[in-house]
Order: sequence, then C-alpha cells, then structure tokens
Amino acid sequence: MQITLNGTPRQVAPNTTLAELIDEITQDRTRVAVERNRAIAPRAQWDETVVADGDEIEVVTLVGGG
Amino acid sequence: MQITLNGTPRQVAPNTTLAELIDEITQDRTRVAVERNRAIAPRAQWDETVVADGDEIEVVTLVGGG
Amino acid sequence: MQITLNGTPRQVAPNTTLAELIDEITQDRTRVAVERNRAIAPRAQWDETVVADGDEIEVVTLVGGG
Amino acid sequence: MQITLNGTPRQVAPNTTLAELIDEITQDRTRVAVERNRAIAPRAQWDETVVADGDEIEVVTLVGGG
Amino acid sequence: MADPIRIRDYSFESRLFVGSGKYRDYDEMLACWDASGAEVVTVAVRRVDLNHEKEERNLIDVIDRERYTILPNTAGCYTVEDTLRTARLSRELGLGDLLKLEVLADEETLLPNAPATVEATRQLAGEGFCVLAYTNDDPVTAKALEEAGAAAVMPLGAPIGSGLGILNPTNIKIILQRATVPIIVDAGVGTASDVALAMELGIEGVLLNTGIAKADDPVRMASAMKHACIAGREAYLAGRMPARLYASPSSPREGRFTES
Amino acid sequence: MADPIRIRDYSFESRLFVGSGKYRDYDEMLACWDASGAEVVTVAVRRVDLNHEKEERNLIDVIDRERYTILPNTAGCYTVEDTLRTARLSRELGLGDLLKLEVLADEETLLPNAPATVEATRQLAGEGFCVLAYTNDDPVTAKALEEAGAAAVMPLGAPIGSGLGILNPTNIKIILQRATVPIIVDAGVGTASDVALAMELGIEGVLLNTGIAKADDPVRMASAMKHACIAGREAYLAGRMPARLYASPSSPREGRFTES
Amino acid sequence: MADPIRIRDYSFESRLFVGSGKYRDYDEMLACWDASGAEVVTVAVRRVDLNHEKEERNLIDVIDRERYTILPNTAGCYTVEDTLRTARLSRELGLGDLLKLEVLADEETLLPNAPATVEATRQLAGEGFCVLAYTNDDPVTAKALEEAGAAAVMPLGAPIGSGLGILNPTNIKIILQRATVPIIVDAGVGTASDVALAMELGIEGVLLNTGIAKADDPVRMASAMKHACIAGREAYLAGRMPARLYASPSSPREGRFTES
Amino acid sequence: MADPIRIRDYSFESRLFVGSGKYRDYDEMLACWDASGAEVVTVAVRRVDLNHEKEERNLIDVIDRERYTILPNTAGCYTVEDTLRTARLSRELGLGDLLKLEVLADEETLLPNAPATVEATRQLAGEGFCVLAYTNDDPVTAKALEEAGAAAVMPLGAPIGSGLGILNPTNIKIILQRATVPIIVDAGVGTASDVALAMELGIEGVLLNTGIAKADDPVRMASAMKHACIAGREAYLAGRMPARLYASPSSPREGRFTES
Repeated sequence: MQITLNGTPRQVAPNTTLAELIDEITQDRTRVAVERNRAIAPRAQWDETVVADGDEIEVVTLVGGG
Repeated sequence: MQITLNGTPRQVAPNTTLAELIDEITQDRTRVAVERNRAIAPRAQWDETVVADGDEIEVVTLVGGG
Repeated sequence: MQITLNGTPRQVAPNTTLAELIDEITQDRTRVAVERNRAIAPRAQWDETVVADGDEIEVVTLVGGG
Repeated sequence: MQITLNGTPRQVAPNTTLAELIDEITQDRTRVAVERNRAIAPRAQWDETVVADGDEIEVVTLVGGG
Repeated sequence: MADPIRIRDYSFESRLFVGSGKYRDYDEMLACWDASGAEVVTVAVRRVDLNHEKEERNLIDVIDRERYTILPNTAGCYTVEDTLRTARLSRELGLGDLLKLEVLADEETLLPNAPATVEATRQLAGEGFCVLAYTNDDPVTAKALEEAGAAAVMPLGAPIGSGLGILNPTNIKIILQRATVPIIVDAGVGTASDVALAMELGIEGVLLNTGIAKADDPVRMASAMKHACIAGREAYLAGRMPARLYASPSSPREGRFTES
Repeated sequence: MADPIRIRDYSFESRLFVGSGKYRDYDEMLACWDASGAEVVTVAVRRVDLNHEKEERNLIDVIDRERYTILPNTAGCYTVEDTLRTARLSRELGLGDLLKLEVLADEETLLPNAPATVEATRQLAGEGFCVLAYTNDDPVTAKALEEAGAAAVMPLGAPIGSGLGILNPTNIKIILQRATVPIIVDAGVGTASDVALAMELGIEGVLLNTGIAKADDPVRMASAMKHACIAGREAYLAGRMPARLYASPSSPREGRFTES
Repeated sequence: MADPIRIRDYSFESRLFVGSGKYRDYDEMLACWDASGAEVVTVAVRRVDLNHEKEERNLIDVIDRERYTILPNTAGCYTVEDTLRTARLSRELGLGDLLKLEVLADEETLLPNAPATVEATRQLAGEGFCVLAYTNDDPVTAKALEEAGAAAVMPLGAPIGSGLGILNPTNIKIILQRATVPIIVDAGVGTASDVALAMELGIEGVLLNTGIAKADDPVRMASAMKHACIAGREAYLAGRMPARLYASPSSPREGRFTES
Repeated sequence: MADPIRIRDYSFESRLFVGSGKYRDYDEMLACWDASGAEVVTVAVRRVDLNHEKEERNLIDVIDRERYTILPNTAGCYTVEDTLRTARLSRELGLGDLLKLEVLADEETLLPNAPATVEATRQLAGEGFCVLAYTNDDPVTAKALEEAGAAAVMPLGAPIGSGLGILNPTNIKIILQRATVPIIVDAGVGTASDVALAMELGIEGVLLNTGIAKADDPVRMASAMKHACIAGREAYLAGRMPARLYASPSSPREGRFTES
C-alpha cells in the first residue's frame, strides 16, 4: 500500500494507524502536527485512524523563522 | 410621468425621447453622454429611445479633474 | 571709594579686602570665583588683597547651562 | 647663468630678456602670464626686463578646471 | 534625440501629463497647459448641472483637440461598478479609449482601493480600453495590474493633493525592475524637484495637477514642471556620475606653480 | 520673464556656471557648454608645460570670449599667499576681475580652509577683484566672507567631486536668510535633481563640473542640468503648494453620478 | 511606569518581537533572545525531515514556554488555502491561537499579497485565531485587515530581509491615525535607529529577525534592539521638543560677565 | 562588556553627557540626570546675582560630586578673550580642568565661531585644560581643533536648541575617519532616534540639553535618551546587517508542505 508522506511516496503495511506512522518518523509525538488529505488529523484520533492507500499525509513541526 | 434625471425627480411628457430630453438641458448634444438605468444609451439611439416612467437617466459631461 | 562689581558701580570703604567684599555678597566663599581687572584673583590671596578705587571685580558662580 | 623656470633649472644666456625667454617656450605671448620671484611681471615690461642669475620665473596659462 | 513616451499605439513627446482641476478659470488652465508643454490632459466626468449648463462655457469647447489628447479619469469612483459606468460614459463622450482608471478607497485619504482597481482594470481592458491604472506604490499590485491588462501603471508618489513628493523611491525602483509596461508616477508631486527625482528613477512619465494649479504662480510652476521633467529624463538617460564620500579635484593636480 | 543673476556689475541669463575640467577633449567640453546654456565657465591657471606647449591647442584659443565669461579659479592653492599669486596671474592673463577664490585645506578631502578663504577674500577684494568665494556650508563663514568683501558666496553642497548633492539644506537656508550678496552652490552636485533642489532653496545659481563631465553621456547631462536649473529657479519663484499629510481631490466632489 | 503592549487578551512588557530564523545555532538564538528582552518569538511550521528528524534537537524542545510566547507564522505561503492549512497545523501543534499571518506574493520580492492576506485574515479570525497580519504599508489594506478581524496589523518597514528601515513613515502615520488595533512594524528593520524611529511614530511594537541574526555580533545587536525599542517608545510617550530652524541657548543670557 | 568613553585620563561608563539648563527646577533636573544615566553634566559660569544670591539654593550645592563630573562650559562667550576668562574662572571654582569650550559667532544663530574656537583651544590646552571643543561639523575645523590640542572635538548635529537631529551625517563620517581624539556630537539632538543615529556613526558620545529639558515629560525623555545612546553604541559595535533592495526570507524555503 502506498501513501505520500511529506511529498515522498512511501510503502506502508495495511492497517497501519496514523499513530504508528508518526512513531516511525519521530520519537516525540508532541512535536508534530498532522494533516491527512489536506485536513487536520487531530492528535486525539491518531490511534484510531487507519492510513488508506493513496493518502497524502503531512507531518510538520516547528523550525526557525521570522 | 416621472423620471429621475441626474438624481433629481423630473416630470416628463409621455413619449418623450431621450433626444428631446437632452435638448432640454444642453444646447450641444456632442458635449454629453447618457446612461439609462445604468447602461450606456448610445448616441445613435437617442432619437428612437422613448423615456419610460421611472427611468433613471444620467447625463454627464466633462469637467476639470486631475 | 568706588569700584565696579559685576558691572554695577558700588561704594566700598577704603582698605576693604576682597575677602570682605565677597563675604558681603555670598555666604559661602567656595561657591564663587573672582576676577579682578580681568585677571583671576586666586582664592588664597583674597584675604590679603585690598580693593583699589576703580577696580573692576567679577564674582561668578555656577548656573544651569547646556 | 642659471634660472629656475617653472620649477626646473634652466641655463640662459646673459642679458636675456623676459620677452625672449617667453618666446622660447610659447608661440603666443597672449596665452601666458609671468611671475618673477613671486611678483607679477607685467606684460608691458617683458621687453625691458633682463633675467638675472637665480631668478625664479613662473610662466602660466589656462587649463581646464572646475 | 526624439525620446517619446509610448503607451500602446500612443506616442507623446512630452512625458508630463497634467490635470484640468483646481484652476481659477479656463484661461489660467490653458496658460498652464501651454507652459507645461503637456500633450496629454486629464479630465473628469460629471453630471451636467441642470441649473447652469446652458450658460457655462464647457470644458470640451475649451480644449484644442488637435493639440491635446484627453485622458478621462474615473475620479470619484469608490466601487468597481461605478468605475465601469464612468469609463463607458467617457468613451461615449467621444474621448477615445484612453482611461485613467482610479478606484478610490475612501474620501478621507483618497488612496486607491488596490484590489478593486485590479478588477476594474481587468474588465475595462477586456472592453478595449487603454487603461492607465492609478494605484498605490505596492510592487505586487503594480504587477497584478499589468497582468490584468493595464497599458500603463501609475503608482502614486504620495497621497493625492498632499504635495509630499516621492515618499518611497525604493518601491518605485522595485516596480520598475519588474515592469513590462510604462510606469508613470501619478499624484503627490509638489514641486519641480519631485518631478526630476521621480524621472531620474527611470519612470516613463509624471502626471500631476495640484502641484501646478495650487502654486502661487501656476503658469510659472507649469514651466518649472516642464523643465524638471526634461531634466529628470535626460539625467536618467545620461547616466549620472558615481557618488562617493569624497573627493576628486575638477582642476588638475599637475602644473601647479604654487608650493604646497 | 527675464530673471538674470547679478553679481556686482555682471549679469547673466543662465544661472548655471560650468567647469572646464575632466572632459575627454575640448570638443566634448564645448558641446557640453553649448548644451548647458551656461554663460560663465571656470578655468584653472597652471604652469606652461615646457615640453608640450608648442604643439597643444590652448584652452584660451578654444573659448569663444564673445559667448562665455571666464571665471578663473585658484584651485590647487592651500595657502593664502599661493591664492593671491594665482589670482594676480589670472588677472595678468587678461581674464578680468572675476575670480572663483578657493583655498583648500588638504588634498585628501579638498574641503576649503575657511579662515584662509576669508583672509584671501579680504586681500583680493581690496585689490579690486570680484571675488566669488568657494566655502563650506557654515553660515558663520558665509557671513564673514560677505563682510570681507566677497561679491558672491559659494557654499559647497558636498565635497568636490563627491556627487552627493546638497547634504545640508538647513545650512543653506540659514545662509540665505542672512545674505546680502548672491549665494551660489558650488561643488557636490551629482545629478539634475540636486540642481533643482538647490535652486528651490532660493539660491542664485549653481556651479558644477564633475556632474556633467563624468556622466556617462556628458552632453545629455549638460542639457539635463540646464533644465534642472531653470526648473528649480522657476519653482522657487512660483511658490510651491503647501504640503500636507493627505489629501485633496483634483477632481470635484460635486456632480458625481455614482452612488458612493 | 508599566506600559505593556496589549493584543486582545495578551499583554507583554517588551514591545520587541523577535524571530528564530537565520541563526547559526540554537545557542546563539537563545542568547540573542535573552539579550533582546523579547517575550514573543516567531517560529515557522515545516515538514518533518524524514531523514534527520530523530537526530536533531527540535526547536520545540529548545524554547522555554514559561518565558516565551510562541507566535507561529505562515511564512512560505503564497495562497489563501496554504495559509489556512499552515495556521491550522500550527494550532494543532499546541501553540495556541496566536498567528503571524503572512501570504506572500512571490519568491522574488517576498512582498505580501494584500488581498489574499485580507481574505485569509477573515477566515482565520472567524476560526478563532488571534491574527497578527503582516502586510504592506498601504493604509487602505491596513484598514481592511482590521475590518476583516485582525487583532493587530503589521505593516512592513521595508521588504523582508532588506534592512532598509522604515521606507515610508508617512504611510505608517496615516495607518496609525485610523487604527483601532495595535500597529506593529514587521520586516525591514536593519539597525537600532530604525527601531527607535519606528517606535517614535507611535506604533505599538516592532517585529524583526534578520536585523539581529545577520549582524556581525548578533547578541550585541539584540541588546541594541532592546534598548532602541525602549528608547523609541519612551520618546514617543515623553513628547519630543519642537524642532525649529535655529536656535535657542541652553545656558542663560543673563548674568554674563563678558563684554560682547 | 565594559565599554567606557575615555577622554585623556577620564573614563565614563555612560556616553551621554547632559546639561543643567532650561529645567523647571533643580528637582526636575536631578530626576532627569538620574533617569539619563549620565555621569558628566555641563554647567555654565555666570555673575553672582547681587540681589538674590543669599536666598537661592546654588547649583553647586545641588550636584552630587561623587556621582557627577562637572563639565563647565563657556556658553555666552563671543570672543577669544572672554572665553579664556570664563575658562579660568571655572577652574578657579574648583571644577577641575575639564572644559566645554564654545566661542559663539552671534546671538541669532548661536553657531560657533570656528577660527576663534581653534585659537581659544590652543591657548587653553596650553594652560592645561582638558578641552572638549564645541564646533560646527566642518571636518577641516575638527582637524584643526585636534591639532590645537583639543582632548575631544564636539561637532554640532544641528544648531543649538533646534532639535533638528544630525543634519549632515556625511560630515560626521569624514570627521571620524580622520580623528585621533574622541568625537562627541553636541547640540541639535531632538529625540531618541537622533541619538541612536548619531552613535551608530561611530562617535564616542552625545551631549544634549534641550532635547531632554524641553520634552513634554523630561524625565521620561531622559530615560529614552539613555536607552538610545546605549542602543546606538551597541549597534555600532555589533556591526549591522548589509542593506539591499530586497529580499531574503527569515523562514527557510526548505520543508514547505504547501504547494506553491
């Protein structure tokens, strides 16, 4: 199953949850926010949200800016 | 029959044409342009256009400006 | 005997010393400096300096300035 | 006999007049003005002025300037 | 050294465009126009005064159409719709397709409403007008006007009637760097040096009204503006000397007979 | 509208005085003079070059004395004595009594030595020269020069050859308020708007050299300077409109047919 | 003399807001923040770098949330939609409702897209954000942002990263005269005097980043900016002396013993 | 980061020198001094008022000599001789060798008489005074004062009491390039940003009086001036970012998740 994560194609196992995906890429969930198909994926729903084929997921964090 | 001419109510006789109305208020037709109910009333049609009750007519000319 | 003190004519008794003159016009000698006939009259010599007829004496102090 | 002409040592024959000296260095007398030992040497006296040993002569003209 | 300003098919020797407002009378206005050397004059469109029209000498009769190209404006419009109506009426007056398009934001500042100006430009350019769009000095708006079809973009130097000059030359420079249509500074010019400074930036022309009309001696100021416009343009074309802290002698160091 | 500048018995229609230095050749110089409209041209006095004099075309031969009044300068002088010698030699050259007196302080800045300039002015005015005294923009020095007999006082706008324009218009204004002789800004002018701005202050004229000679296109810049000088003068005489924060419409509020 | 800046329910003693970009490392950034006295710091929202995230120290971990209020920006957004997405993500990051809203027009100038900024402000204010809207210095846009629900309007002094200072103080003054929300100058500030000048106009605060981060000695410049912000604010509140051409002695004329 | 100003053997942490004139009363003056952080205060020397001396509180009694170093001036002197007399009297008052030397040209402008100032400096430096010489902004005069023995040169920013700020930063820059003694700007400063701008040029300090004393709220303005002086100094030392036309993002281009 393929999704697009932060603009890059990525293979994920079926039934992967958002929470699992996020844990793969960051060690601290509180640091990131997630958008799924251009809508906010609220933190409280990550555990129950299963990633679907073709999903476009954005995982963002803070960086320096002015 | 009443129209609004340049923002002011004005009584006009039935079957008055735009051309007649314009001649009442200016001696030189070439100096003015006319709008009838917010649409241009082309000069070529003044003779055949009959003013209707409730018409909003604007007759404009040039003035100094920057 | 007449002198000019700070631009104003003033009568003084013969044998008046600078120190006596200064004490007449200020209660604190340390606040003022004195010029006699356009030369500094050093503080140390006030007691022994006798004012002469026609002397021009300037007694100055500090005031606000920028 | 040696003079200094425009800052440079120069040998001149005895009894050379200013006029002769000037003619050596310019073809048009009207273009130049002359100073001899830091005083103006008036044009009218060039013919009769004999250059002396050690004279400092300046011959100047116009140049572009702002 | 002909150096005309070109706007679409129009071409004018004089880069100074002048207004027809605020003069004591037509005679003063005509004398100023003559002194200014302008070939383009702006006018406004207004209701015929029903009480006085027959008596008055009309501005149309006064303008020598052989000599002056009329640039009607949409002054006094605060909405896109009013601007479109005014533009169409001006064309109906036989004044051609030239249009100084202005959509103002409010009567207090008389500053332009930039998005409305872009929208009106798009529509009127689509209707065949040759739109000279009056705007603020925002480089983004200037670019948007160009893309909307403006034949020329006319950023303000300062608010209308303020006489403050070119408040932000940097913005004008940024506009110029990216422009593909003529840039004309319109509004804010108070005196001759403002015009010279503006033209030295490399703009194509200057439009002004109050600076002449409200000078103590308008005719003389019109002449001043003419010369300033030429001066600024020629200085721009001539390419100025580089500036530096100091100093370089104009007279040669060589050949000095003096000692020091 | 004749409006000549008058300095003692001299009178000139053009208020722009130009230099003869830094040009590529005489032809370029003459073309610039023609384009500038100037009637007064500055020159320097230097030693005849003993090696080359006979071959060269001399500046004196080049200047049409019917058309141009020559204003010799004392450029390159750093002492009062050298200045006096130079002045006297220039008069001996048959150039009349006009003199642009300058006593410089050092070769690094080329800024004037003000007290030496006052002293040289006093002496040369006493010898009958019509002294136009080049100086800094200090109002006290300007007044002292006037009292020393200067026929005109010429404060700098900026250091010679810097092209920085009028660095301190406030000082020029103070000088003007107290002056009884003509004030001419000399030096520092880099481009046309500098001249216009200077003239708008109310000064009587501008003297410049590098601004023209070192432009990319000197002849065109000479024309720019001519127009700028006229523009600034006429704007000064015309009396500019008052400036204000904002805003006053050039088109009438009355008679609008639109709604807003 | 407590004089906090208030934006909606927020209140800060320091009127200087600083950024977190362009520093060599977090230590330098934190030292600068400390020296600047700032209580509000801007941050950007970006994709987690899938290759490097696990190793890096994250900005969130670095910021002492007790001390600093985070103001996330929407830098890098060029459309309304992207701006909305970014704002919502920043809120999801637990950064609260504060938002520095910016919608840029193009990567070349980084100037704001004014109409898009107004539209995004309207939507995000409606979603409960406390919008500090970055914009150009057009007074009409500033008013429109206020009407769209901005909690503060942040006109630029000059283009982002230019360091040119306050290019058009007149526009800032006009904005201030009509504002009912705090006006904060954001962008363009290059050095301390720029901050002082800006604050003296009467604005409520200054936001800057490059001016500190790209100084040769950022920590010292941060301190300079802190003092300049206080200086400008206090000078504004103190009410400056009137300016005049000249002159008034600071020392008394009376009591002079000298002759003249 | 101690960064004292040093003048001969004197050293002060604060680079702001303040006056004692034009205050409502001594209490206001002392409160302003305290708020300004100044360590050096200027005073004038005047005749004892024969009618009122005994009653008045004298300025000498008011000044805490442990805290403040007194800098007596020669204000009101228009000749070299009067200046010498005043200086000697001030030393006789036990105020030490520090002297703010000023020789003014006239009561109308209060501008300095430059040659007389040079002459008085030469004499008083020879008598052992530590001369801080107030002068105009002419770089040639500044150099001459240094050569005459001035311990510091204090060019004006603008005429005394005018509040016009630093009228000619270019001249101050030229003075700085050539100076070997401290340069302190004295006079003309009207508000905090003037001080910041002046200090950013690289001068060593600022002396002011009217800018504080004639503000609406002098104590607050004194604080503003203190911060501005620190701000300008630190910005100078920090080395400002380079200015450029536009534009450089403070937030990174990388990692944007948005489309455009």
